[in-house]
Formats: sequence, C-alpha cells, structure tokens
Amino acid sequence: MDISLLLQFFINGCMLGMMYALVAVGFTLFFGVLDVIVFSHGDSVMVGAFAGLTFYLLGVYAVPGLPVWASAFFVFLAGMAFVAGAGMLISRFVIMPLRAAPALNTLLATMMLGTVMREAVRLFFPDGSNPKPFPRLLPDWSWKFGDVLLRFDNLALFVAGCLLIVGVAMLINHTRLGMAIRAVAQDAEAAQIMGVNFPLIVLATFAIGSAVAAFAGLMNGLYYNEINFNLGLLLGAIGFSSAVIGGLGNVYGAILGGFVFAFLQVVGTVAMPFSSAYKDVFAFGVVIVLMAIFPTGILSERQSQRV
Amino acid sequence: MNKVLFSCEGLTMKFGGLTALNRLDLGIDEGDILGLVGPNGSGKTTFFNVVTGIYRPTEGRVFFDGKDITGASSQTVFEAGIARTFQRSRLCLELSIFDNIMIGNFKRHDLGFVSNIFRRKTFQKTCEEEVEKAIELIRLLNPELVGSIHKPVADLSMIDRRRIEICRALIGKPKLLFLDEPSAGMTHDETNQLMDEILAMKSDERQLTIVLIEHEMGIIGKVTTRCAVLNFGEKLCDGTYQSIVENPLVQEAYLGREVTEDEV
Amino acid sequence: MMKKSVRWPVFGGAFCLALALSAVPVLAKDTVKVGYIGPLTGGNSAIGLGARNSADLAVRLQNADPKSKYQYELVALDDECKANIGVQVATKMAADAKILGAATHYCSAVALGTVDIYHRFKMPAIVWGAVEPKITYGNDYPEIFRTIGTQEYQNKVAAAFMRSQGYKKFAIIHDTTDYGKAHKEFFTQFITAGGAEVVGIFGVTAEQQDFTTELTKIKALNPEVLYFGGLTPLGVRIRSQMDKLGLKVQFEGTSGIKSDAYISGVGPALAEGTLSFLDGAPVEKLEGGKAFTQAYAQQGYAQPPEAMGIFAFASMKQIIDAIEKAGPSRKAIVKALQGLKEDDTLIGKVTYDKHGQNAIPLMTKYVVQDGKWTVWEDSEYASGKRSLIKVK
Amino acid sequence: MPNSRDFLRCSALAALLFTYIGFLLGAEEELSIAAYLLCGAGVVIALVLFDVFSAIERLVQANETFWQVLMLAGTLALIAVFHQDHYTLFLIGTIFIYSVAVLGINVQLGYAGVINFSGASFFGIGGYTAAVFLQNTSIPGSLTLPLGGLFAAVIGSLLLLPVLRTSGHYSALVTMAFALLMKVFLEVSEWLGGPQGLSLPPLEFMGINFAEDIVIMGKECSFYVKYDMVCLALLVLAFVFVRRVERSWMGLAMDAVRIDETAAACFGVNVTRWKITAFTMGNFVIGMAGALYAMMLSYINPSNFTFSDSLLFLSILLLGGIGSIWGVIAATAFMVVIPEKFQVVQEYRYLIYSAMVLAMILFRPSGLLPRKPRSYAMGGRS
Repeated sequence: MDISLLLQFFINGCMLGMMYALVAVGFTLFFGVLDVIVFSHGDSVMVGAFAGLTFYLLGVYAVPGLPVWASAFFVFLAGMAFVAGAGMLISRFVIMPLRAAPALNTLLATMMLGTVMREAVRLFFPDGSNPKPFPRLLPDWSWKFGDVLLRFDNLALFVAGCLLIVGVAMLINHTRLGMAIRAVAQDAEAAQIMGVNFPLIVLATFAIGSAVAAFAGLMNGLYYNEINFNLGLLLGAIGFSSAVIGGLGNVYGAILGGFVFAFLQVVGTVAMPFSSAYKDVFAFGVVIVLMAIFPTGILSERQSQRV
Repeated sequence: MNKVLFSCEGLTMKFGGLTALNRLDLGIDEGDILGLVGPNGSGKTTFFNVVTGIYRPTEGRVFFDGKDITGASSQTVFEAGIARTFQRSRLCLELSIFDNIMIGNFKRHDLGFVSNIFRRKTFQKTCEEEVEKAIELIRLLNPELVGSIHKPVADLSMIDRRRIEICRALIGKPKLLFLDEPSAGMTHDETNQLMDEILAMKSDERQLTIVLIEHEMGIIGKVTTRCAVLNFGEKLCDGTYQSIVENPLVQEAYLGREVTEDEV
Repeated sequence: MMKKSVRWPVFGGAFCLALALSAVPVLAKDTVKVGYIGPLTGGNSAIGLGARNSADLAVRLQNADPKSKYQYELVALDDECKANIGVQVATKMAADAKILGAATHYCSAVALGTVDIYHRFKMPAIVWGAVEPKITYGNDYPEIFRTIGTQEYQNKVAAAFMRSQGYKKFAIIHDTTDYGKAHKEFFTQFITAGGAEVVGIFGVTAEQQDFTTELTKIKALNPEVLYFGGLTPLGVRIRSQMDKLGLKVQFEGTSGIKSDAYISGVGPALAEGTLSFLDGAPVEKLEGGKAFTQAYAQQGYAQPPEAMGIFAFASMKQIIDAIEKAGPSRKAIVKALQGLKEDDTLIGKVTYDKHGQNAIPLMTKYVVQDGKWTVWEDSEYASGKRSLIKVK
Repeated sequence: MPNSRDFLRCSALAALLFTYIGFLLGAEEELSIAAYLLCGAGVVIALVLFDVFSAIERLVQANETFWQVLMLAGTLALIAVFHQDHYTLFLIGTIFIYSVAVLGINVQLGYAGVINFSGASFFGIGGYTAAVFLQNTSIPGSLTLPLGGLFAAVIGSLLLLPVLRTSGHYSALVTMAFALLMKVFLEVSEWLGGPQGLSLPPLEFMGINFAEDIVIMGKECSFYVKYDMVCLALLVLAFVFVRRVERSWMGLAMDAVRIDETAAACFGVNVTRWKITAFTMGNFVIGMAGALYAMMLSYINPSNFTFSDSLLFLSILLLGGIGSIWGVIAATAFMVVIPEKFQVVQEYRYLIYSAMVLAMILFRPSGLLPRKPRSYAMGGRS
C-alpha cells in the first residue's frame, strides 16, 4: 500500500465526505430549528442536480462572452434557487402543518414526499428512468504527482464546498439572521416573544438547507458526470446518519459526521478482505456502535432535561 | 419524639459551575409534615429530584427508614416507600383516571407474563378490586370523579388533575410523600380545599410523613408541623413555622434588608 | 343533524345505488388473453417498458391480420424486479385460466421465483430477458421456455473473444444481484481456463453511487481489461468514474449495458471502444429487423424498444402462432412450442431443447463506434483502422 | 349477547362492509375499480359528516365480543366466496400476515414507544430462518414458525444496547442503519443464497401437504385456502395476545414508559425491562409472521425485505392509528389491496400511492380508527 495510493484514497474520501457533509448540514439545520427530520432532503439533492441540468439544457447559462466555466456559476445559482424555493414550499405546506403532530408523522410524511419527488422526476423528466449525462462545465485540467491524479474540477468543487460550509457556519454564528435561527432553535416560544418572526425564520432555514443540498446535487453531477433519479435515496440515509453521528443540531457536528462516514466507507472498501459490497454493512455497523457509545452524537450539545 | 424516618448529611448537587444544593443536612421524623420553603431557585425541587434518584448527588449521604439510598435509582427509591408529585403535573393525559392511579400501584401488581396473559379470570378479579380501591381513594378527594373513572385525564380541570396525581402517589401506601407545589396553577380557595383533603387523608394514616414545597405561607402555617428554609441551596434554618418567620436571616432572604444610612 | 332513526335507511340506500352503478357490461366477441410480465417501475423500467411495447406490437400486428382466428388481448403486469411482487403477479396471471401464455421476466431472481408457479398452473411461459441458466436448466418443467441465451454461453463467447484479442490480465466489477454474480462466476471460469489471470474481483450494490475507492484499488492492480457484470445505470457510473480517475483500460460489459441509454449516459466520446455481447443479431441485421423498427415507430410508443424488445416480440409472436395452430388450450400450446424446430423468428432460427432453452443461441459481439453499437465484424476495430485500448 | 336492535344493526353493518370488500376484491376492469373506490370514499365521508361514524363506534364498542365474531364470520365467508380464485386468496393471506407483523411493531411503538425502522428486516430474518431449517433439517413446517420468531428476537437483542441508550431520532437511526445493513448482508452472504435467495418446500402441517388443492364440502378449492386458514389462525392468536397485553398491567407499564419515562421510573416502573420486553416480544411476533410469509411465498430473496418495506409497515401502523388493533387490520387491508388494484395504472402506481399516504398523514393524522382509552373488562361495558 504505497503512499500515492493512500493519497488517492484520501482525496476520494475528502470528496465523498464533502458531499455527505453538505447533505448532513441540511438535516442538522432543519432539526435545529424545528426538532424535525426532513427525510425528503436526500431527494432535494437529486432535484437540485436535475434542475441544474434543465437550466443548462435550456441554455439559461449562455451569457455571451463568458467562458464556459464562468457560466457554470449561473447553473449552480439557478439550481440552488430552484431547490431553495422548493424547500420553502415543503416547509410551508408539509412541515409547518405537522408541527403539532408527533415526530414520527413528520418523518414518514417527508419520506413519502421524497418518493413522490423521485417518481415525479422519473416519470415527467424526459426519459427520466435512465441515467442522464451531466455536462462537464469545469475545465478538464489535471496534474499528476507520480501515480496520484489531482483534477482541477475536483479541487474547485472541494474548495467551493468548503467556502459554502464556512459561509453557512458564518451566517449561522455571526449574522442577525443566524442569531435569530439559533434563538428559534433553542426556544421557539421565547424567540417569538422577543419579536423573532418565526415563520420567516423557518422559511429562511429551509431555503438555506435546501440550497446547500442543491449544491451537493450539482457537485455530485459534476464529480460523477452522471445523475439518476435514484441518487437521493441512499444519499438521504447517509446524510441523516452523518448528521446524527455528529450530533443533531450542531453544524460542525454535521460536517464531522459527513467525513467520518465517508472515511468509514473508504476504509470498509480498502481494508475489508471480502467483497467491497460489505462496506455499507461495515459503515452502518460502525454507526450502530457509535450510537451505543455516544447516544446523542459525538459533538452533541449538552441539553440537561428540565424535570 | 418519634423515630427519625429520613435524614441527609452534607447533600450537595452541582450542575457544572452551578451549586444547586450546598451541604444540606435535614432530618424528618415519622408522622411529621415538613414545609420546605425558600425563594425560587433555592434548590427545593432539586432536593426532591436528588432524593428520588433523577439526579445523582455530587456529595453527601441520604438515609431513609434506616437504609442508605444515596444515588439509588428512582425505582428502588419508590420501592423503599417514597412517592412524589411533580411541580408541572406529569400525568399520562391519554390514559384514563384509573390507569393513571394504577401507575402508582406497581409494587403490588404481578407483572408476570403468565398471570397477565393466561390467567385472565384472576386478572379480571384483581382488576375489579383495584378499581374499588381507586374509587374509594378518589371519593375522599372529589366524589364526582368516581363516575368517569375510565375517561381520559385530558378532559379534567387543573385541581382534579392535582387530585389524581396525589391519589397516584398515595395508592402505593408510601411512608414518605413529597408534594411539589400542589397549589401551582390553582386558585386560593381551591388550594385550601385541597389542603383540607390532604389533612383528612393524613389523619386516618397516622404514620404517613409529608414534605410539602409551598409558596403560600398561609398554608405552610396551617398545615406543617415543622419547616426548613432553603436559600441558594443552603439551609438557613429549621424549626416550627413561628420560629422561622421571626428569624432575621429568613426575612432578609425573602424581603431583603433595610439599608442603613452609611451603606448607601 | 338528522334524527337517528332516519339516518340508517339513507346510508343503506346510497350504498346500494353506488354498487349498481358500477356493474360494467362485458365485451361481446370472444377474446383470447396473452400475458406479459416485466419491470415497469424502478431502475430497469426502461428495458421493461420497451419490451412491453414490443410484445404489445406483436399482439396489435396479429389483431390487424384478417386471417387471425381470435381477437388477442395483452395483459401486462409489473414485477418491479422484486421476487415477492413477481410471485404475486405471476400467481395473478397464471391463476386466470383465460390467459393462455405469457412472455415473462427480465430480472433473473424474479424468474427463478416464478417458474414453480407457472408449472403448478400449467401455463406456458417464455422468458424473454432473464439470462440465469438455472431458470431453464434448474428444473425440468415442460411449461418453461427461453428465447434468449444464457450467461454461461455469453461468457464462453466473450472469454474466447478477449483471449483472441491477446488480453491477459482482467479485473472484474459486478453488482451483487444474481445477474452480476452469475456473470462474474462464468467469466472467471472461462477466462482463467484460457490461461488469463483475474487480478481482482469487486462486488458492488446496485444503488451504489461512488466507485472511486474500488477503481483506485483496480488502478493499483493495473489490469489490461475491466470486465463489468451488471446493468446500464451502474455501467454508466463506473465508466465515467474510470475516466475521472485516469484509469485508461479496455472496458468490457455484458448484455446488461448493450443499450442506447448507456451511450447517451456516458457520452459518445467515453463510450467509444466499449465492448458488449448480446444474444441474437442486431435489429438492422435481422431480416424482419427493418420491418420491426418501422412497425414499432408507426405505433408511436413513448419508449424505445431497448435491447430486449426483439426478444419480447419474438416470444409473444411464438405464443400467438402456437395458439393459432394448436387452439386456445395451455397444454396444446406447450406441446406446439416443444415441437418447434428451426422456427423462423425475428431473432433468427429457434429450436427448444428438452429444458425449453433455445438450443442455437446466436451471440453477437458489439463495440461502440462513433456513438453507436456496431457489430464487431462490421466495425473499424475489426478492420484494424481503430484499435482497442492496449495497455503496455 | 347484545339486545335485538344492536344485533340487527351490527349484522347489517358487517354484511355491508364485507359485500363492499368482496366487490372490490373481485373487480378487474379499471372503470369498476375506480367506481368502487370513489363510492367507498364517498360513503365514509358521508358517514363522518352525518356523525353516523361515532354512532357506529359506540355501537361496536358496546358489543365488542359479538363484533369480533361477526368479523371472523365475514372473513371466512369471503374466503369461501373466493375459494377458486388463487390470486385473491393469496392477497387475503398477505393481509393476514402483514397485519400480524404490524401488530408486532404496534407492541413496540404503539405501547412502549420504541421506534423500529427495521420491521421488514426482522420479517426477513423469520423468513430466512424458516427457509434454512426447512431445507437442511426435517423438522415439521409448523415448528419453524416459533423458531423464526425466536431467531428474530435473539438477533433483535443485538440492537438492544444502542436502542436503549438512545431516544427519539437517534434510536430511529439505529434501527434504520440495521435495516440498510441487513439487506446488503443478505445479498452478499452466499450461505443464505445470496441475491438469488432461497426456495422453500411447501408447508407440511399435520400431514396435509399445502401444495395440492383440497376438496372442502365437495367443492374443489385452491391450495391457498389452507394457507389462509393458517394465516387467519396466526392473526387471531396475535390479536388475542396483543389485546391481552394491552389490557393488562404489562400494557399499562409500557404506556407509562412511552408517555413519560422519568415519571414512570419514579413510580417503580423498570423502564429498561419494559423496553426490552416490548422490543423482543414485537420482534418475536414479526419473525413468526415472516416465517409463515416465506412458506406461503415458497421463494424469498433479499429484495423482499428492504428499508422501503419497513416504511410500509410503519405507514400501515400510522394510518391505522398507532396503538389501535382494529385500525392496524383495516389499514393493512387498505395498503395491500389498493396498490394491487392500482396495477392497472402501472407506471404511476408509486407516485399515487405515496401521495395518498402523504395526504392521509396531513389531514387525518390520528389514523383511520384512532386508539380508544383502554377498558379492562372484555365486554367493554365496565
């Protein structure tokens, strides 16, 4: 196992971890604000990828004079805006009406919503059931260090992902909107008394979480150059697991959880002697053990239970 | 002097930096009604929670009926004979009145698999007996409730819920009863009525000991045989109601001190 | 609201009226029903829908033919490529005595689960898409037939071909469905027999999205050929991620990726040079091929026939011909199908051995050239103008 | 026995209900199915509007035992009517078995509040146990039912430590991870038949081979009739067992644990013990149902027991009304028959089906027949 191979695994693991982290951030934001798990979030990732593809095919990006990769920015923007809008609609018509219902109702309702989104894309997107090629918007440069191949688009995506996560963390921790979100997360009633417009904050949180998910979807498309209507299902379960491992409600926890899960999978494939399909068995098995050791996630906020 | 039923020495409870209870020493005799008084946040409810095993005490020992129950689980504390009510009533609102009361009677129920599933006849019989017992207990507090014993608790008024909670605590024939602000959320005369009912129950069970957390001094004066005052987790003083009212430290804790000229 | 006593009659009356309304008149002419079962939802729905349309085409052409003795009606059911749903719909179809025969199943696990049911109800079933050998050879039920070849034969041809191209070191990726597993076993068996070496075998789940780790491990093993046993969705992901990781080796697939969706999924540039193997001959090479494609287009089906369309069409046509010849009884149809020798169908001559397996499967080698699956012999790769990827 | 007026009302109601179900099951053409569904929905809405529904509920509760006998008689009549129709009998059998499995989940979630997202995995464990035992040993088929339950309970106990230490969404994740893990494990392990799965010889029960058709009262019936009888027996057993658990001190202890763990502990309820009991008992019931399902299906493979199947079980429980036994049976019938009848719409099945469940959760969260406060006496008149 020479060093260049290890380096290549490390790069793959980072890219995977970034994608899982982006999805996990959405789960944590929604849980933070509304104590609710939105299981259609995985499918929002898929809708983001398909929205970006549609905007690309409609040529919305074709701003004359700009090189191709600069226009990629517009495809991302359009995709994220579309899914942010969808996220707000979901929160307004599915999540808010179920606020009084027990947590299981919301969890199941959002799972069914995810199925509706998947089937809708499969049926109504032209020839939706087959995998769709995703355009190579970023330039194709790559550097070779010995055997290790580092591609420009991977690096660009990773850096963009980091910037987005740092941006979200900054927004949550250092802006008035972020303070309002955290206030609502701690105690919705108290925040409302202090004049925080609760419905607006919920819409804003869903917009942010969904936009981040759309970014993950578009990143998935650019990284694998292929999207299919099914990618949201497993990504949703893994995103949820990452958010929970890291400790629900804690944005940094979600990021940590995402990378932990990614490296569990990479280790599962590399180190496991038997066929690599066991990597999911290994990864989810470790998740169960982690939950036994840290019942409320690794970086969980210590909430003492008022008796 | 009758036997010391309950005592704690140097009982301390720290939540991170906050010291909720600070080396509390308290003794309660059998048959006493002890009033636990003190401003908000003085550690009264924390004392209840530590004794009944919800929190593990940081330091100190707790003895009950001759046994050391320091840090015991809530379940063993209940089996030892201490029952309690909660400041914010924690009844099972979906379940019926009878169910809620029966929750307090688990010591006596046979939770075996066989008796619950196969020997239904005997189960029905014990069930009827329990219903009689529960009705008999409720009649003491509020006769109208007897009719709707199988109705869910959710439709009841605040005072009725408080009564059910007290029945739940008493059905298991505890030796020591912790009442946590029974007057919370009720009008003045409702509280008085409730206190008379509790006194009536106390009179026919000589050795029942009660610890009562209450803010209404009138009730404390009327009902309790002894009082203890807590402030910031420490015991200011201990004695009859009259003695604590005149105690300057207590007055200062409650009303604050006149500020002499030179201190301004 | 209404008085209590009035309420019951109103509620009862409304109910009976609704029941009467829904009794629907039955069709007058005597119809004969034939069945089709395939994956109409889920990952393989593209192949399933294409095959259903092709089977439906066979029925429509027969109904348009004035000489036809009966009016045919197609009953199409969805097995979702899941064994329990497959057993459910197979029972539904086989239990309906009016359905005389059916073209069934693309997913091998489902086909394996349902052969007993067709035998129990004595309904002739021609497997149009599932290539697992045990479906026909695993039992000696007279009712089970299969037009498409088996994975064993497909891999024997593939191994011989790859050896003739001089490849020695192979890496194998396969999905953990029975289809992928059988391909892996047969290809390993035949290729190692020919002296080549299998440097690594990797099983992946069908829903897996990321293969960078497996492909990096394969890159370290530096094989000459990457053999993929699995279907189009996975094939597209693996091929595009190979390119991202700079794994420049020859990509060899199976009948699972021989579809237009594969080429459009990875794009013509990446698909160039991909090998795959499929039973029968390509549509345009078949005598009836052009007529089939025209007729299919004429009907205006929403989905293309995909790789398995011709097999579903051929299977349905055989069942209809058997009914025309032997009459509408399941036993007679089974006997008629068993009697077929060198039967001329869309996919060439068909003869069934005693296990109901098409004894003379025709295996064709395909390579992607300029964005189209072309027969190896007609491609520029055979004539030497272009060459497959040869890693030194 | 109920008074004459109630007797008439109940029988009329049961008769109408079963004729409607009979027509719905028998319908084939799209038009008649749509008509039945519409008129069924219309009738239910009319009932609720004219508050006849609550009158019916009071009627049913008043003479509960008689109503149960009527239901049993109606089901047997249905089986008799469709004795020739293999497919409908297979559907009826599936309804029975799924009801038993969901009753198992009901004990876990409805009573003790332990969320179980891997219901289908334990269902599968039961099935695979039956398959392995039937193939390799010669023990009678009927014995594999309890064995299936036992294995499901034992393997379930592996999850106990994480499930007990976690609560709410965290314990949801633990069981979700187990469900995802179990499917891949079944697919990859060769000794369990890998992706092909395992086939099972037909059930031998007291000398009767369940694969041949039998003649009852002179009429030649489909072999599924025998399976339906065994499934009905298992359902009746599970019904009585779960009803008795609910109406006993065990049920009360579990409810106390579900509603408020801390308060329950303060009154001597051993929270851990009741969570373990509920989780293990539930898995045992689910495993038994899984074993019987595998025998009826005579062929199982990993794709039958996926995470989405666990979701189906939970949706059934939620739609029926968590904790309500009759609700579970009604919702199971709804969730097994409707997607089957939607076969006619084929590609759009999943879209319509999940949209309907979503609408149900949004507009009728308490479920079809929400759970009533428990009354210990059997007759319900206490």
